[in-house]
Amino acid sequence: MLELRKVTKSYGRGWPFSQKITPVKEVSFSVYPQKTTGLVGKSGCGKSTLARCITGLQPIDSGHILYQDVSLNRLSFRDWLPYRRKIQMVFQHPDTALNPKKKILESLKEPFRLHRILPEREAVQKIRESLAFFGLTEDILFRYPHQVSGGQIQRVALLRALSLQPELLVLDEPTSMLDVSVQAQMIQLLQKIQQEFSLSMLFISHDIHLIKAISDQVLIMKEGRILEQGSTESIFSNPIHPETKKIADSLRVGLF
Amino acid sequence: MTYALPYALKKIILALPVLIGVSVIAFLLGVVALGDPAREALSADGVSTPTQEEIDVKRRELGLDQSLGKQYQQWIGGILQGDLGTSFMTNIPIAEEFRDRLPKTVALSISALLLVIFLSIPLAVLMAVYQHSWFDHIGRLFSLLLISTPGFLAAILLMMFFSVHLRWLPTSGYGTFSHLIIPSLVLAFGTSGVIMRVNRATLLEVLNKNYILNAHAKGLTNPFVLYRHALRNSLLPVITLIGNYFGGILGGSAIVETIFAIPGVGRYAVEGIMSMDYPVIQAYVLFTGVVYVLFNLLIDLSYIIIDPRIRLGGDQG
Amino acid sequence: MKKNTFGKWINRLGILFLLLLILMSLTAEWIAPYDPVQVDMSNRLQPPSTEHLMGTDAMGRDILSRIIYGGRTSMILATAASSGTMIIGLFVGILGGYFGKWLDEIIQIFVKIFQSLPPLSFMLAIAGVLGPGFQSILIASLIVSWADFSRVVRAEILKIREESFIQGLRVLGAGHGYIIFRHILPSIIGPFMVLFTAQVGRTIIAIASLSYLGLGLQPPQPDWGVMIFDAKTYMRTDPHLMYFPGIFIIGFCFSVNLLGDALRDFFDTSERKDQPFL
Amino acid sequence: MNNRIDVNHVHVAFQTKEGLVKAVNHLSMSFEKGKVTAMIGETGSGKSVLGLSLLQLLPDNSLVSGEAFYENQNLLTMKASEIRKIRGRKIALIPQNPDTSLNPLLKIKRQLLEVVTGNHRQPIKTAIFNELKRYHFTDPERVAEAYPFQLSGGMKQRILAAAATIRQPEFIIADEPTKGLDVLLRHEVYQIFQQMKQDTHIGFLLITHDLIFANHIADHLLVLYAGEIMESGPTQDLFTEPSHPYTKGFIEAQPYKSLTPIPGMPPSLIHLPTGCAFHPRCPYKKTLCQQEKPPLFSVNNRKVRCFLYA
Amino acid sequence: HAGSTDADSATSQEVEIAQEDEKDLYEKEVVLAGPRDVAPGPEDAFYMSSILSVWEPLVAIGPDQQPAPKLATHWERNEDATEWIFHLKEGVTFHDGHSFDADAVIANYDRYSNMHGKSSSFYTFHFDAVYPHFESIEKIEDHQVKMIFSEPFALLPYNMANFGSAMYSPDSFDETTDFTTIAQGTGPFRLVEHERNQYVRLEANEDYYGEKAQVKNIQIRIIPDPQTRFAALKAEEIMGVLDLGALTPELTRQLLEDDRFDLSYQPSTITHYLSCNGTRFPFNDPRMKKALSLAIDRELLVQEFYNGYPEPTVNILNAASPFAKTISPVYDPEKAQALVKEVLGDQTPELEIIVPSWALDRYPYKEQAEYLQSVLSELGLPSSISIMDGAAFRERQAQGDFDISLHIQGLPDLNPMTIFNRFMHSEGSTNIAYSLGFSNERVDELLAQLAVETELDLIKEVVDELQSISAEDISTLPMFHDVTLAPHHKALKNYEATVYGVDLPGISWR
Ligand SMILES: Nc1ncnc2c1ncn2[C@@H]1O[C@H](COP(=O)(O)OP(=O)(O)OP(=O)(O)O)[C@@H](O)[C@H]1O
Ligand SMILES: Nc1ncnc2c1ncn2[C@@H]1O[C@H](COP(=O)(O)OP(=O)(O)OP(=O)(O)O)[C@@H](O)[C@H]1O
Ligand SMILES: [Mg+2]
Ligand SMILES: [Mg+2]
Ligand code: NI
Repeated sequence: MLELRKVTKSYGRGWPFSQKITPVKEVSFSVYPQKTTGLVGKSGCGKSTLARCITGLQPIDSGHILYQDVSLNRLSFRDWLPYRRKIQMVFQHPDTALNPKKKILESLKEPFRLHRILPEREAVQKIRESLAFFGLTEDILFRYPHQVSGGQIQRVALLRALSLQPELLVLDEPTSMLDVSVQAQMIQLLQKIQQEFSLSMLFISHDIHLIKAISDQVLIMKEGRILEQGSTESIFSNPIHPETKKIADSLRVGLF
Repeated sequence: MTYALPYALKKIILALPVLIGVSVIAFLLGVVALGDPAREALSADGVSTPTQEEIDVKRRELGLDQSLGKQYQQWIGGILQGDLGTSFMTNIPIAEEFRDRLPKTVALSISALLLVIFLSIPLAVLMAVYQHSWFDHIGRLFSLLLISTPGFLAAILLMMFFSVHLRWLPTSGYGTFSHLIIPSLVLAFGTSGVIMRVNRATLLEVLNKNYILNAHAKGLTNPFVLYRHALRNSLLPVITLIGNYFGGILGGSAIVETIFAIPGVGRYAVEGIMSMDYPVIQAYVLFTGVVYVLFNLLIDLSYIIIDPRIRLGGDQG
Repeated sequence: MKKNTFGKWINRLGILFLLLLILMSLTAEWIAPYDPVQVDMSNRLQPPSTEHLMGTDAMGRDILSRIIYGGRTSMILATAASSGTMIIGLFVGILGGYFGKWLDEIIQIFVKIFQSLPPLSFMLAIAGVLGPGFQSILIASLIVSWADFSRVVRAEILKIREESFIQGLRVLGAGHGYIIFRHILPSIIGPFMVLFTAQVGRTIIAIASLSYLGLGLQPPQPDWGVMIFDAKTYMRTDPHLMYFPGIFIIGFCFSVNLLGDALRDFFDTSERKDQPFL
Repeated sequence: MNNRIDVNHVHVAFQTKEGLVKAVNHLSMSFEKGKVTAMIGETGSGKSVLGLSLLQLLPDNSLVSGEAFYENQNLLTMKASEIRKIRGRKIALIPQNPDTSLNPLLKIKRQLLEVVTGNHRQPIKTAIFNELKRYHFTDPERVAEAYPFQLSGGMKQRILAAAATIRQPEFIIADEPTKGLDVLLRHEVYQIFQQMKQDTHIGFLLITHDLIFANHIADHLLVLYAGEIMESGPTQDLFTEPSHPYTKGFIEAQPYKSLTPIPGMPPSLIHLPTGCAFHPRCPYKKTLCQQEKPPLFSVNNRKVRCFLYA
Repeated sequence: HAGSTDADSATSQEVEIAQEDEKDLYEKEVVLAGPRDVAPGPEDAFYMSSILSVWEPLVAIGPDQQPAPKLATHWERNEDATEWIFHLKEGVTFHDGHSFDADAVIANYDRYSNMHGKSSSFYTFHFDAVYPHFESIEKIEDHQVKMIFSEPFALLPYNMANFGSAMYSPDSFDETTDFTTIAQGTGPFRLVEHERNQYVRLEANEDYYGEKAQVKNIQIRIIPDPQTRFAALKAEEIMGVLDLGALTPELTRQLLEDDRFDLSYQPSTITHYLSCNGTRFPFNDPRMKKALSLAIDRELLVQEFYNGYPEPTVNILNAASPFAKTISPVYDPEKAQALVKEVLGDQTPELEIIVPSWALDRYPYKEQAEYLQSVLSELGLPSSISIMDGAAFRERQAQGDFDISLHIQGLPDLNPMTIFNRFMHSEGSTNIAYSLGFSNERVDELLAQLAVETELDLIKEVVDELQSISAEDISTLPMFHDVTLAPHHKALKNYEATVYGVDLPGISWR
């Protein structure tokens, strides 16, 4: 359903600097419906940049991002809007994921308001109803982000992203700031959602154990390139690329 | 160093249009103000009233009958050759006046700047270190007092106290270091108040940083941590601010120079403005504009030294 | 934790004083004991007495009444000028800070031009064209200070523009207008109030200083700054001419600044309440 | 007793507007030299606070009571000038966040040099280079001349570790030394710690979320919940056969295990639950658990705070 | 015997000490201050002010305000006043040693005749105005020159007084009319140092032909702000102030409360005026000006704001003029009220009073304007005050965009015609520049007559009539004739105010 063809993205340091950093180099892969695709790689290898390109936050230099055979990277702001409802994203840092000056409820109402899905009152009603599913309680609605825990914020962010009923969810290290228990909560929740809403996920992380545990397909990224791509099983049981081998080995040895 | 050069280049290139803009506005400011410079030149003595013919002759003589574009061309052409024009009122070349006066204004501004730095930064440090103490509260009020006292009032009060009452310092004039003390204090006051508050805030922010905690964990002494780790980092934003305020100090020197009888460019400008001596106004506006731009360029460039991220291409593009 | 009770107490006091001042100028017609412009040559320079609580000035006018009426001009002018500055500064700051790129570079050039020109000559030129008085002070202080303002706004916006909640909003499908008005503006309102209130104080003083050049408000309109300015000749023999308006100006600047601090605290719901912006 | 730190009944609370945050509660334990004592537990369970309290590095709004004996001195009540002599020299800290724990404006060299005070520059410099080499920096000169932003997260983590070990302290408090590191870097840190433990007989207090890491390196494990020790004992035992329901849940939550979370939320540290702090989330809770706080029961060679083992 | 020698030597010692003291006192520098640069330098028509007593004119102003001999000992003219012979003082040398003689005078006149409106901060010099119909100047003898005019000019010495005939060493200027060295005069002081805009230093001229200066060294500092001058006096940094607006009346009053200080004052040539815009309603009606004049209590003004020193007047001609007569003002608010009623009926035009900002440093003009405002409001006329910088002020005056303006006017020379011509001639420059809108046929007639009149007595008669007219048919409203205030420290003796400044050569330490 999502297909990347030779996507390249680079940053200049603005004029008159001539240096360019290319965090994403000719990346091609596909994400399949209702499957979880894991993206692993060292920090700084371009994972977040790739995620921002897919969600249209940043224009790409070359290549194509196709969503159901529509080239997203050619769309204008207005034409993007319908796809906004289909592709959503959750960010890495819980501490900046929500506007710190707004109560949680305000942040949750935002998608309804922006897409005029439901009138205010019904939106609030709907939010209240879905809280339990995400393991949240009502009192949280009237707090500010800094008054709730990181795990809760990530769940609120997830709730907000899912309230548009997207088809594809991009998760950029959503659990890297959380402890194992909360991480497990989050993962459980995601799996539940995937079943219930028939969601496809692109899950970005550098925690190989985590990726191995949850994804159907794994992409290994290094310095802006996809080194290897394949089903979780095949990647970890018979890696081809030496780098992948190293990683798989570390898992097998049981060390890290 | 590979990043320093393009950075510097960019700053310098961006300064150019600013300089051009400044020169255009400087020129226009002189022209736009009401009053006829020719008439003013002829009534400089305060007793004569020139006739219309006399005024017309003078206008032609001063080149005021030409189109604005042409006047600007001539003006800027002269400036580029180091000729700032001649005062309509005194017939003294402006460049000559500037040569006489500039050192005085510069001395005044620099000493005010130093005072700002040595007055506000230590106080800000003490306030931040003893946050919520009496010292902090009094310091806060003091900074507000500095911000909200009109300069002329401060000038008169300081003069009455230090010169007339205590006789420690001369009331006015220019010559020795002691002549500069009160004027630069007055000039420094408002800015110091702001810098105090800002520096206190930035320092508090820095003191909450992890690397400060780490420095303590290393067993370093408090003053050392403060000096080596906190102060320098907290000064980065303050330096930019000081750059911004330098313009204010330069501009504010006009009134201070008049009060304290320091024959600097500021007073020259006030006299020029009062008598519609527009070559003088233009030269002054251009001068302060250029000094400001250059000073800020200097500050921008100084970041190459102060902030390694700029020099070596960190994430500050 | 050392409780910042003293600071809070002082903040409240400041706001109370400000409210009193506003009330005072609103009800000037009723509470002022005398006509503020009524010249009485036989009653010049009277020290404070029961008849004239704050004495009379060089024209024999009641100082208390002038202060009550003067508050009106001073405060309205200062607030109006600062609001104008704020609006322009905001607009330009957002334009440059949010949209960035070449637009920002161009705007920065203009900002720098305006920052680099000496305020004094600007003010004088404007007073020269428009004549001295209310509107030229207003326009002058606009032209002189919008640039500083816009730079601060821009810096603040640059800081939060990259926060992931802003990016998150874009992913949700929020437009620029929505992000700016619903999220960025409310986020910078705290620091902004501090700047605004500081500017209010500064404007009053600027008006007073303009009087030094004879270009401030025109007599006999009472104004605190102008009153102080006029008092300087008499300050040795009749210091009451200076004390009273002085107390009010400084008191007003104080409480406006304190209000700014309080507003910032109010708008700042994040944890770091202890850290003042300015 | 020079080779251990004895912590007795330490309480740490923070004064906040909402009330007293009781971050660490009557906590007792000891760290030994040459051993790695790991502390695990959910976010906010008081791990970092305990670590910082030992060096008196907590902010002003903290209230600390209890004692922590080291060389017959109480670390918690020592005078500022004395604790300063211990910090870095005897007990060093590897702080939690490598990205923000180095001063961005100073060269690495300087930040290392200031640890080793003294006027003999040359020997100190060589000492620093040697230390860096020990941490697998192939080009210590270049690293010493670099600024923090020029280094990767892993490098910074190693620099911080180097700054802590360079003075040959007796104890190191390492607060999440592997946070944000990828697999390979984590392995490097593991090797270094392992080496230090063996070569220089340093005692470690390791605070971490990384259970795999803890499992591999620690001799002794402490499980913290709401500022209390829930269980402590030899690492291997605890991992293979956790006793306390909380430990069980925590270990099970790992990705390579069942990835099942502990139900419920950590308690508010202002209003701690009565009885056992864990009882609201405990699948085995009894009425007794709600009323009475369980003491630490000794079971085999470990201690467990749970009535199941009464 | 021995005792008496002791006594003798003691007294001689005392005398010596006394002489020593006297010498010390003579050499001790006197520091004074003024608001502006009294020596602007080579580009100024006169280089420095006349109050410095560095240069001297051919004709000076005597104590009776009549032209008095200075470098010209006496002069004579022909019947129709077209040829004038000036006899020059002998044995006079300039400070640079150049001797003063007919050649030097001619050189100076050559310089003057090249000056067409040379600016000066003291006296803009228009040769054609000071020496109308000048033909030539010739040397008759070494110490005698003759000036020839194409038309009769009876008032020549009046025009020449002071600034009209300053004499410099021919070596100190060049053909551009600028000075090439410090201006070398003949006066009791020489200028030894001047730092532009900071101070000037004078030294007594030991070879002065006349009475020598009483102190050797005088420094005059420039302190533009009156408050600062006041503070400097109080701090005893300066011993006295001089020049126009030396100290405001209010500050002078305050200074005198301190008994270390004393005041000397003299009527000056400055008159304060209030000009009405005669080119537009309502002051285009002469009755309105009259009414205003009657409504203002000049006595009160002078008492309250000027400590009572100046002389209230309705005479346009300054009292310092040798032709002036006293015309006392009348204060009659009722009559004023009636006149206003007559003109306006029940119209109430809003009036604008304009005030030049530079004047605020010297005079209590703001208070004065506010007083005026209250006077107007008693007449039922609302008004506003606009303080504006000098240039804008003059622009408004010239364009007639105001109703009332406050200003001063000094006598540029002793010639009464100058004032009448400017203010009251229907094409007078001030009349036009200030939008006075004044026109009086009789005045034009009298002025024409005056221009060709050669007999002094007749001139006096005409001038008398002009003065009377000025008080009746008002062109501009004179308020009062100001005084020169010279506040100073009591340590100075003979600190005497003059018409224009202070008599520097007379000053000595007490
Ligand atoms: N806006 C930007 N401008 C310039 N360079 C950028 C920008 N954003 C990212 N980069 C650079 O691109 C590279 C890839 O960054 P990215 O954030 O995509 O990495 P990542 O794989 O997500 O890392 P992490 O695991 O730490 O989140 C880095 O070197 C980064 O410095
Ligand atoms: N200065 C403080 N004021 C108030 N509460 C504080 C303060 N410092 C820490 N706390 C609280 O103390 C508790 C323990 O914090 P601590 O940092 O020790 O947790 P942690 O176990 O290290 O968690 P993490 O794994 O997230 O680092 C937390 O609930 C925290 O909110
Ligand atoms: Mg990332
Ligand atoms: Mg922690
Ligand atoms: Ni506090």
